[in-house]
Amino acid sequence: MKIDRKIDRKIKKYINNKKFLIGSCMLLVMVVLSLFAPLITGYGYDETFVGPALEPPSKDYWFGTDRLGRDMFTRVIYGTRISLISALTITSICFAIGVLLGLLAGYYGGVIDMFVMRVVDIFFSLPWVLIGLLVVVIRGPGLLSVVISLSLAYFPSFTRITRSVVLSVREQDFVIAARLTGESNANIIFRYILPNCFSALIVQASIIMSFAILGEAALSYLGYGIRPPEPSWGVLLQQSTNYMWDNSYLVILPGLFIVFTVLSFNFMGDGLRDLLDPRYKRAYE
Amino acid sequence: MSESMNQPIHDPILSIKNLTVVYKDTLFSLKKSRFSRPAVDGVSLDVPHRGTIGIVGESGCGKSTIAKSILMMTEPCGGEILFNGTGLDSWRRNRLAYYSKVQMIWQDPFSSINPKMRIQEIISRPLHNFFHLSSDEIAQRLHATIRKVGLTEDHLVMYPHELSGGGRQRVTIARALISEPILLIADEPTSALDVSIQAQILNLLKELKQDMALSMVFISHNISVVEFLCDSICVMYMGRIVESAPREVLVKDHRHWYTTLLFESLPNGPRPKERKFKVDLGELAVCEKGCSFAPRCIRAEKLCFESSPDLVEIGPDHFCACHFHA
Amino acid sequence: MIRYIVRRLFYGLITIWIISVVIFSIIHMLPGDPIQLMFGKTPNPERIAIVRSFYGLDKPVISQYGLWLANILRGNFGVSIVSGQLVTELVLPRISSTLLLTFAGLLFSICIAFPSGIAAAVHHNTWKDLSLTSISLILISIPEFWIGIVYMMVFSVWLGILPTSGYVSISESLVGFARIVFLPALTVASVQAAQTTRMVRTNILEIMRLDYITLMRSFGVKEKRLLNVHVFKNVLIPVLTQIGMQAGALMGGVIIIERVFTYPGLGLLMMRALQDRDYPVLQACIMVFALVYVVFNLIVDILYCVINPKIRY
Amino acid sequence: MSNTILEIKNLRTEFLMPNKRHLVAVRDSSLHVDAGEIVGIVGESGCGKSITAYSVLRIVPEPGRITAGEILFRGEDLLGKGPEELREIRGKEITLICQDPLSSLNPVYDIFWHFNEIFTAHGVQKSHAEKIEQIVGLLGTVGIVQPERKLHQYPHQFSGGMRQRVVIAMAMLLQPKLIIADEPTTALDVTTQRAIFDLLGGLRDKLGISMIVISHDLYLIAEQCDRMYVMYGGEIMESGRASDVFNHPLHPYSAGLMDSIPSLSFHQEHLNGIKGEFSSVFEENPKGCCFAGRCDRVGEECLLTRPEMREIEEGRFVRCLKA
Repeated sequence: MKIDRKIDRKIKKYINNKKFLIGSCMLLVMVVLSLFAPLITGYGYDETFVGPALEPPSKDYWFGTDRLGRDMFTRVIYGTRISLISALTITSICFAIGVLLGLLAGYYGGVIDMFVMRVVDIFFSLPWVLIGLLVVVIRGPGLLSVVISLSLAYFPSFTRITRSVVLSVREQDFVIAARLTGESNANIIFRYILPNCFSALIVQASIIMSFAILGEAALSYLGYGIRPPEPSWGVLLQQSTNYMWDNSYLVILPGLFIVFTVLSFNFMGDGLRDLLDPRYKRAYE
Repeated sequence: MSESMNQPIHDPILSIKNLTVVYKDTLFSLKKSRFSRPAVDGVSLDVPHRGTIGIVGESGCGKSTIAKSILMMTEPCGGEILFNGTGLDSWRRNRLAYYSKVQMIWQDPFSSINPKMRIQEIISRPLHNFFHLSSDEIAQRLHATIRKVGLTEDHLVMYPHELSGGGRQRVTIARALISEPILLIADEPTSALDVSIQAQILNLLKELKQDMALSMVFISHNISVVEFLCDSICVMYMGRIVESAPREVLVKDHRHWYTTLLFESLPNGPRPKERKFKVDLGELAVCEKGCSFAPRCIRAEKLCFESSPDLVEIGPDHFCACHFHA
Repeated sequence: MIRYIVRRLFYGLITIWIISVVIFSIIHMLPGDPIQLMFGKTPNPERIAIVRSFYGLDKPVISQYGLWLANILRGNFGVSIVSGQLVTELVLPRISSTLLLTFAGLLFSICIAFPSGIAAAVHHNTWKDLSLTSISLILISIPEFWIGIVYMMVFSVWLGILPTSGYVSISESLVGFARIVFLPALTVASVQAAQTTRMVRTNILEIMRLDYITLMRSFGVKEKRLLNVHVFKNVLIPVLTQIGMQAGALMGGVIIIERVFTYPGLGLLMMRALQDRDYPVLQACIMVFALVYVVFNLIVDILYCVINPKIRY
Repeated sequence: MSNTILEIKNLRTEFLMPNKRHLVAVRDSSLHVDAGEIVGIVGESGCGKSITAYSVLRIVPEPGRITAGEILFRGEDLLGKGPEELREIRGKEITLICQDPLSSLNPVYDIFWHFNEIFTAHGVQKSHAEKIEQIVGLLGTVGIVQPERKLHQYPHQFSGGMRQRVVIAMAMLLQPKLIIADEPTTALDVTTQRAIFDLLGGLRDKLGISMIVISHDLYLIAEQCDRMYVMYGGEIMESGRASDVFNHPLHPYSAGLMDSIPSLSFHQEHLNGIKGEFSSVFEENPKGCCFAGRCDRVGEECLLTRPEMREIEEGRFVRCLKA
């Protein structure tokens, strides 16, 4: 009973936060669209000449059609799949690597810290496009290159955040107390320090999701990422730019779709920050 | 290991001999090292079995460093610490056994417990780590301990943020006592609490000390709290013990001028009192050679700036480090 | 203070050095021999060997690296494999155009971000704050290349007031250059300004709550002065740090934007070099980017020292 | 009374929380300060003593609001004043000394700048040399050695006690009529605390400045103040001459507070403190006495009627049905 009410209150707290609510609703729309893409549109994403080429938006073709008469709306919502899946993969990889390195650097300090932070600084200092470029130089364009390069580009932010939280948590008495209660280092890291990093990390994860979506789109746009015929958003926009003089809808509508998705994560991130970040909580205490 | 655990209790239970601790700068630290002054400088004290020693001093006098050294959290530069007749160097090889016998309570009940753990886990973790007990035994000891410190079963499933400061401090006390230690180190356990809660915690500690046959090192900046709880009191100034005596003696007949200053500084209610000291700190000067208190002392003479006084016995169990203690 | 800057400089040098090692090893790990590519389908082993030794590719890796590094330190990045020009000649003019674009963008963004961040913080929790934060939230959700395309469509295609591409150097015509650089810089600034606005706003709100502000308010200092003088300098400290940290992202944005506008900067050169597998040029571009990043952060560090007395003394 | 500097009547300060709940931090509190008097407010954390002080200066942090009452400063109601009028009173007539000296000075500016800001804020026309002379003199008075050398140093170069002295000097700069000291020594060592209070007492004797001193330390308040107020749960529970309240507390809370502190004059085996803990939930209109849950003299009527402030003898008030 009591616990039920507690969970209730927690859910209510999240629902009461407007930014979080808007963000998660927007995201829900995108997830539903991408999951049920085949049910929502009757066309295949690579089906050519389902209608006349370069047809402006209409009742049948919501976002119009491209040069080969493919339905843009279908392509865009199939693009959502690619985008969300790759962003999720990138974020998880970044999270795993970044957090682990951050924990090691922050907890053990000394030489390990020096070494990890130098490496992290270097990845941080290279513009992410440059990292993408280097990866493409080595192993050619493709989804895997996108994942590798964006993971390399974004894991440092997790490391930095984890490390800074660990450094402040490590100095708190409860970590010293844990040592006195006989906890092993692994236990201290995973039971005492990591749970206290989570709120900051979750906020960061939602931000990295949005960065990953943007990054994937940009790399694909440059031709370093996902290649046609896969309907990645970057690819769509790349193909559409040639028609921007006469068929601006081909550029604007898919672009708005990206903005919508990224915005959902940014809204969620902001909401989570208000809910979880102790610096914001303090304002009301 | 079992040898040392089953040893009869040695009296004094803890004995610190000539302890010196110097904090070194880390290799890449930004700050230039200003002080090479040791944080603790040749401190010796004994904690008798079932006795309570109070350490009083102002911030930076090294009292917390002593606690850290006893708990093996800093490496002393010199001197030794014997617990139950065995040196800490041998205990270092067997930390778990040591920590099951020596426990600590912290100043800030908000930072000394993990906010992401339930109270029952916080309190019972030491049992999991120190002993191989069945879950029934653990539950039994858990319930016995929380009753001792005045918590209820309802508290067990809560998270720390649902408790007030006093409640949290009870949790830390329970965590420290669940492994049934024989020595408890308390580092300012009440200074973050409100006065009415402080009284409750002090009463609790006093009762527990009796019931569980605890020896205790109690560290505080507040003399009246120390007086309430301790059998004998050490006064520290800049890393050294300047005066130590049994409680009554120290309160009635303190000889060191720093002790006098501490007593004079205490607010004492509306009763106007003739004061021996006009406290004016000026800048806290550091005296390199002589008595470290000399720059602030009204009795300081040339001798005080030139040679540092030793801690000498001036009465039964009454030690004082002052050239002019008479 | 000098200790601090020397330390940061040292870190920066280490960063550049490690990047050089990384670049060197990547290029040597590559599949496809650039020399062979040079000669096309009919390789002549003797000539390949001559060219190989000309580029020093026949020596052991370590000495190749030493040679390479020594050359770089002398400012000699070699010769472009594709065009045969000196790499320095190719790269140098591009540096200035990229830097001009970056700093124009940064300047734009700072000029927009500080006033709007301050306004949002001052009118905290009102419609002004809400609209400013919403706009910046939307702006940071927009892909840089897309907003570039949209600007291009609006200003060049629909309104027809600005050129879509082409380049006029600043020495030729200031106005012409400004017309060229305006849209790319605006694109850089849009995203950057949104981020900085948010940073400025949260930091002001945070500092406004601190004790020393409350104390000065209790001494009767005017609210306006509290904000513009008392808070402002303290806000600069975290904001500068964060701008410095974002330098990498900023330059990444610049590279893409150069592509969108076919603006002849380093980024465009780099991408072309990648297509042509023109490794000397690629190396040089990456090194320059790393150098720019380090110098940028050094400037931030020096500014930081000037503002923060804790480091100065 | 003609020589009353400050009179607070039935002050009520609320916090409008985002979930539409109102937390009443100060409720129905009245107090007054006479010229040249040091008045103490004592209470535990969360009792509303600091909010009372902030209410006087009208700098209650967001989302706090003063919802009822009057604050009369030399006969004029501060609550009716516009922001500009209020600003001129702050710093010139009434000044504040904060709790934590480590965070009460702006870290990026030097000491002189802090003083100069106060001059500028109140439009004081003085030459640079005159300003320096006055500040150096003041810093000397508050016990800073070699003040002219300290003038252009930054806060992080000072110790906590020194910073608190600087803040006191700032509070003294324009010779205010009233200084509000909000736990001025809580963060400091005992000996430093003594030095700061010697300083504050000396200033009162020399310049006749009235003071409100806020602290959780009953002994300190009783020693330093002429009159004192005991607060609990946002209400003033008891007031009177400091020695009277200290020696003969009427309210069970004051008595319990007194018993909570171990005495040095005789050794105690047990402290007869107060049971339970203060719950920080401020109800909007509570039924009964807010101390009833912890009181050992509690009766049925205490849970039903909210006690009003009663005058027991002249200048001696208590908010308890049983007293």
